[in-house]
Amino acid sequence: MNEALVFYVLATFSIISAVMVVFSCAVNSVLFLIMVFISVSGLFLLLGAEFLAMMLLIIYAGAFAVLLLMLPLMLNIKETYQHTAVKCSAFGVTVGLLLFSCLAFVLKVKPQRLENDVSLAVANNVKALGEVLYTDYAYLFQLCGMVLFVAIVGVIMLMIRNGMEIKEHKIAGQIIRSADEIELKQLTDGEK
Amino acid sequence: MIISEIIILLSALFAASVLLIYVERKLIAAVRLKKIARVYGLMQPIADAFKLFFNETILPRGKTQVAFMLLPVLFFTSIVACWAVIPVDEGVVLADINAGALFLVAMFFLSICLIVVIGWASDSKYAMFGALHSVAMMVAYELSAMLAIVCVLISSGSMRLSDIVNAQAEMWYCLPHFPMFVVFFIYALVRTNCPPFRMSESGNISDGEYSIEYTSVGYIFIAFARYVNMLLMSAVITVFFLGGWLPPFEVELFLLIPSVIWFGLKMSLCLLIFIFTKTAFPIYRYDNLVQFGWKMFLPFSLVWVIAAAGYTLVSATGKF
Amino acid sequence: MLSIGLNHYLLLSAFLFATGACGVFINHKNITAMLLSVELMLVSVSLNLVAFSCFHNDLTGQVFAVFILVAAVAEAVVGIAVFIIYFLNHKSIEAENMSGLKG
Amino acid sequence: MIDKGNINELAELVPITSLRNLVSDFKVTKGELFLNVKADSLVKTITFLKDDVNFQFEQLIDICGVDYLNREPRFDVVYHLLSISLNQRICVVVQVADKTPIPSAVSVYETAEWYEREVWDMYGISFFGNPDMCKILTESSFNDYPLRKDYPLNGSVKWSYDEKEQRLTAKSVDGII
Amino acid sequence: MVRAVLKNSTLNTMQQTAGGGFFRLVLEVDGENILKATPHIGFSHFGIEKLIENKSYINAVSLLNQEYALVLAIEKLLKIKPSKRAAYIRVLLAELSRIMSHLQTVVSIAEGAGNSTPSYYGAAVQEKIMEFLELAGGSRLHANCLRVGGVYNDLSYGLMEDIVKWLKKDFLCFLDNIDEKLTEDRIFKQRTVGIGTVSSENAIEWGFSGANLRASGSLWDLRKAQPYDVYDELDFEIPIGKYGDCYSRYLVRMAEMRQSVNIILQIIEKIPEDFMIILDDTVATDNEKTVLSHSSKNIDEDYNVPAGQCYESTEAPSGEFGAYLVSDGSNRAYRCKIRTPSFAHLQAVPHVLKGNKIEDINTIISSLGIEAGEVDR
Repeated sequence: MNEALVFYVLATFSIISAVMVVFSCAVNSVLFLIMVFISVSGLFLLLGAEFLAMMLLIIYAGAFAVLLLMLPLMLNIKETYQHTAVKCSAFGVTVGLLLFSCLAFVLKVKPQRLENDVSLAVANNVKALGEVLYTDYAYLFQLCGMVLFVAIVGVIMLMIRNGMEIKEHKIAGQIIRSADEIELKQLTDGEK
Repeated sequence: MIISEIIILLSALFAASVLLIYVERKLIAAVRLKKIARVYGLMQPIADAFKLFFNETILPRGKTQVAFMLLPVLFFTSIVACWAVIPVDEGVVLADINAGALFLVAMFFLSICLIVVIGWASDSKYAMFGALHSVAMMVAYELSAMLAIVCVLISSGSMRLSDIVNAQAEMWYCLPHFPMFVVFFIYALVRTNCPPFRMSESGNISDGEYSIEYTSVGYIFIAFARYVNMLLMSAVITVFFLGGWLPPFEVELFLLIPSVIWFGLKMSLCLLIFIFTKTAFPIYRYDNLVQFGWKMFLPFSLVWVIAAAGYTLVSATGKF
Repeated sequence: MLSIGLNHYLLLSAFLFATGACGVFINHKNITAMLLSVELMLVSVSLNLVAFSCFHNDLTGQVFAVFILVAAVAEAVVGIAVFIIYFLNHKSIEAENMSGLKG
Repeated sequence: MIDKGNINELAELVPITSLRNLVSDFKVTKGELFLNVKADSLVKTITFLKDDVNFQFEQLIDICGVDYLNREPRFDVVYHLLSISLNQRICVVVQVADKTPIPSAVSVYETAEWYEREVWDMYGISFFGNPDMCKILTESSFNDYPLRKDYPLNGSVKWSYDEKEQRLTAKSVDGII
Repeated sequence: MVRAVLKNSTLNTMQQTAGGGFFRLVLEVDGENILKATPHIGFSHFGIEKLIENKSYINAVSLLNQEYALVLAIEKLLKIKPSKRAAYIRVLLAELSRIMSHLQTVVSIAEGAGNSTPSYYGAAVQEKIMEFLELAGGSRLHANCLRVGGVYNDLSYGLMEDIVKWLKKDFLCFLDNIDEKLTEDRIFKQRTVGIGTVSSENAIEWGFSGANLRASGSLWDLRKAQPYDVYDELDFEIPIGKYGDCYSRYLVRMAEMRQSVNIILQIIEKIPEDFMIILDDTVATDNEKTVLSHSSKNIDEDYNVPAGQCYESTEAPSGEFGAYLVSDGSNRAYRCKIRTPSFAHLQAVPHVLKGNKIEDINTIISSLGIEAGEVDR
């Protein structure tokens, strides 16, 4: 019984923050997006997909949201308007409703032939996922690694920005210096 | 039932951090030729908390007031939540889920993300500066620390923390994975901002802490979270690398001592090291520190993960 | 309260997908909001996949959810990098005059 | 050790070198050489003193103003120069009337900027050519020149808390030395 | 329409110097690197030159912390010389306060680099030196027993033996302790080597003096080049650095502390036993008879200084501390300009800070040995 309660709490939470993502200004929308990620990862836990729940938290809430937060903060974007004119938002909402109704319509038509009360929690989700991932989808997994690698190299190439005479220091050169570089001299006559 | 266990955990954490504050001040004062009151020193943190509670809360003018009030609590819970998973003794653990290590990693990442938002919510340029500083530093060491945890998971086989501790029965993981132990220890130093891996308080406010703007209750949570963080990091190090509640040798003399005491001893060992680094070292400059994290630790721990995986594969299947 | 069936998850992910889509249309002037709503759509899709995989007791859904996660992050990271570079060179991010490629 | 005794040899050099048409007169008192210079030939003498072989005054030690109240060109601006390589000192004195700016020495010695700003702040002698000619020590609301002889010791303004206006107000008071 | 503008953030910091004074530093920062730094001074300006003009010479002398230069200038105008023993005592106290000031700078460099433990040990040692100064001159922070024409009173019995014993036993081992703790420390080196480098020409150009000038490699020390009092009878070396960065400034100051210890040990042997009468009749010329009539009376009486102007400078711990004195024959100075070394050092801070990182501000400013009190006068 409390499982249904948890589902409804998380569902309403994610719906509210999803709506807020769309309708609030820059940084608040990122915060609400983090709320969406956290509630969806809760739903994954409810579904028994522990690995994915934690992965969602780590990748999205942990690193990616930090990145998204950087955008409006670092570039001190001065929001000069909150929402577009009513006409555009009305257009957006109608598109949303249309999309939602057709999806919902599809669901209503198809009766649930499949039994829905199955033991959700697989014995050890992570172990099961691991076996599947590294055997059947091994090449796909390598491909994912390649995609991420390309993304990292691309971003670093884009973002390298040097210039500005900044004094760089070689650590090796710093360590060698020691106390005996000071020599004690006599200020004799005329000798400078 | 869970509620009572949570209350026990929170009160234990509170008492432990009060003791930690007192011991830290005593040790630092001793190293620095100063003396602090013996008995009343213990009451000092409680008096601080009490005083802070009645301070006036100053809220930023901007539209971030709601976030400003909410975030310290979130930051505190994200750190205390990790304690739910840590096994203090054989069966004594709040929630022994089978993806325990993954949960810990997720909580580490979440608390870092919250630091940025705390810096942003206080609506001041200097707090934001401090937040970005400490987050960039933590992320630099975070990845290699997570890889260090992956090495431990590889050799222990399961993510459940109590299984990891039992798997360390014949040899603690800090011996075979010693470099990874060092990597994770340095990550713990970064997280609990102990020198030399800390943002240097260069005295002026240009790179202050992210918690400058927080006054009374907000500051209690953040300061409290900092000490609970120290306890947490030392507990995680004992669980992953120092064999949680297992005595070092199976000698019957050691078995007499209850295993909780072993867990406490190892934790206090790490805490002592944290405290003494506060007095001993100067602080790396920020960019050396971040370069050190990215260019030295990350490749090294990647190589170590591959080596560990290779070793377990060979020792498990026997063929090369 | 009836036990949670597959239907509820699909409805929820459909709603999230719809808000993501309308978010793209609403914030057509503000690039960052667009990025966020695209992220929202991707998360709702992976929720959909995981719901199916758990109710059919078959792990392929979760595997593909992992791949979607990977693809989404890679795409968004490069998107943000291009966005910041554009911003640095042009000192403004108004969506209207981002028509450099129009030729 | 070069003792300061050879200041007289330095003094003999002044009429020989091209200084003679720049310097109005010079004298040695108490082992120090003072050159009196007019304002317009100031920069030339300083550059000459800095670059010439047997003077080589590399470092500007100090610029300070002196207020001779009842003398006609009221102020004296004294430049102290030090030569590290030849271990000798010299003082160049320029007599300045009130409210007449003199050329700034920043083009020759970079450190002159703050010294000139202090002289302006304390005496009201302005230097044209100084990149940032504004007050340095006293706060912005204070627009007197404190080190002048006619400025009273206790200042001309007394700050006190005013009950009516609930704020600090300044009441001018006749300065008592 | 979203107007976004990328501008470097300007940070407004209140910078605390080693001696406890303040000055405001406005930084133009791009992320981590400093593009422009402008100091604003004047916070601890209390108009000492105006005070000196309205006080008799005796009170003027007691106003200053380092009143050595002013005392020498007045003596030059009076054409009197302190007795040999008084001169030795003055040099002894000057060297003691030099050790104290260098110690404070060295310890605040370590504080800037992040390690605040040496500052506690340094404070304990400084306490000991303050005790000696108090025994000698009555005030802890500066040797205030300097008077025109010599010293207010002789050193108390047995003080010199205590100083020697303490220097040899405690102080030298404290210096070796700091040497082994800081000088060889990898992290300290990474925080100070190559940071805030000042080339030799720049050092001369920017009006550096004292330890900062010697750290950049130029051989200049007023105690040797233009000796005053008895410095020409003492033989000691001058430490010269090579690179002119924070590390060599730190090393020069450590070496100078050792040289000061040698000087003090030499003083203790060479100090004559003659009676330290303040005014010496034989030296003064005829027309200063009015001053000499004091030889029998106590020195703390007003005396008139003959008209004239002179500039006298001494090698203070942070650099060349000069006093340009103009007197009009009355018992008050007509004009007395105090030339402090920190004024020139602080003027050079924007050039030195440019291009460095924010964490380096503290190390650079404390390595230059800037005292805000000295800057604002």
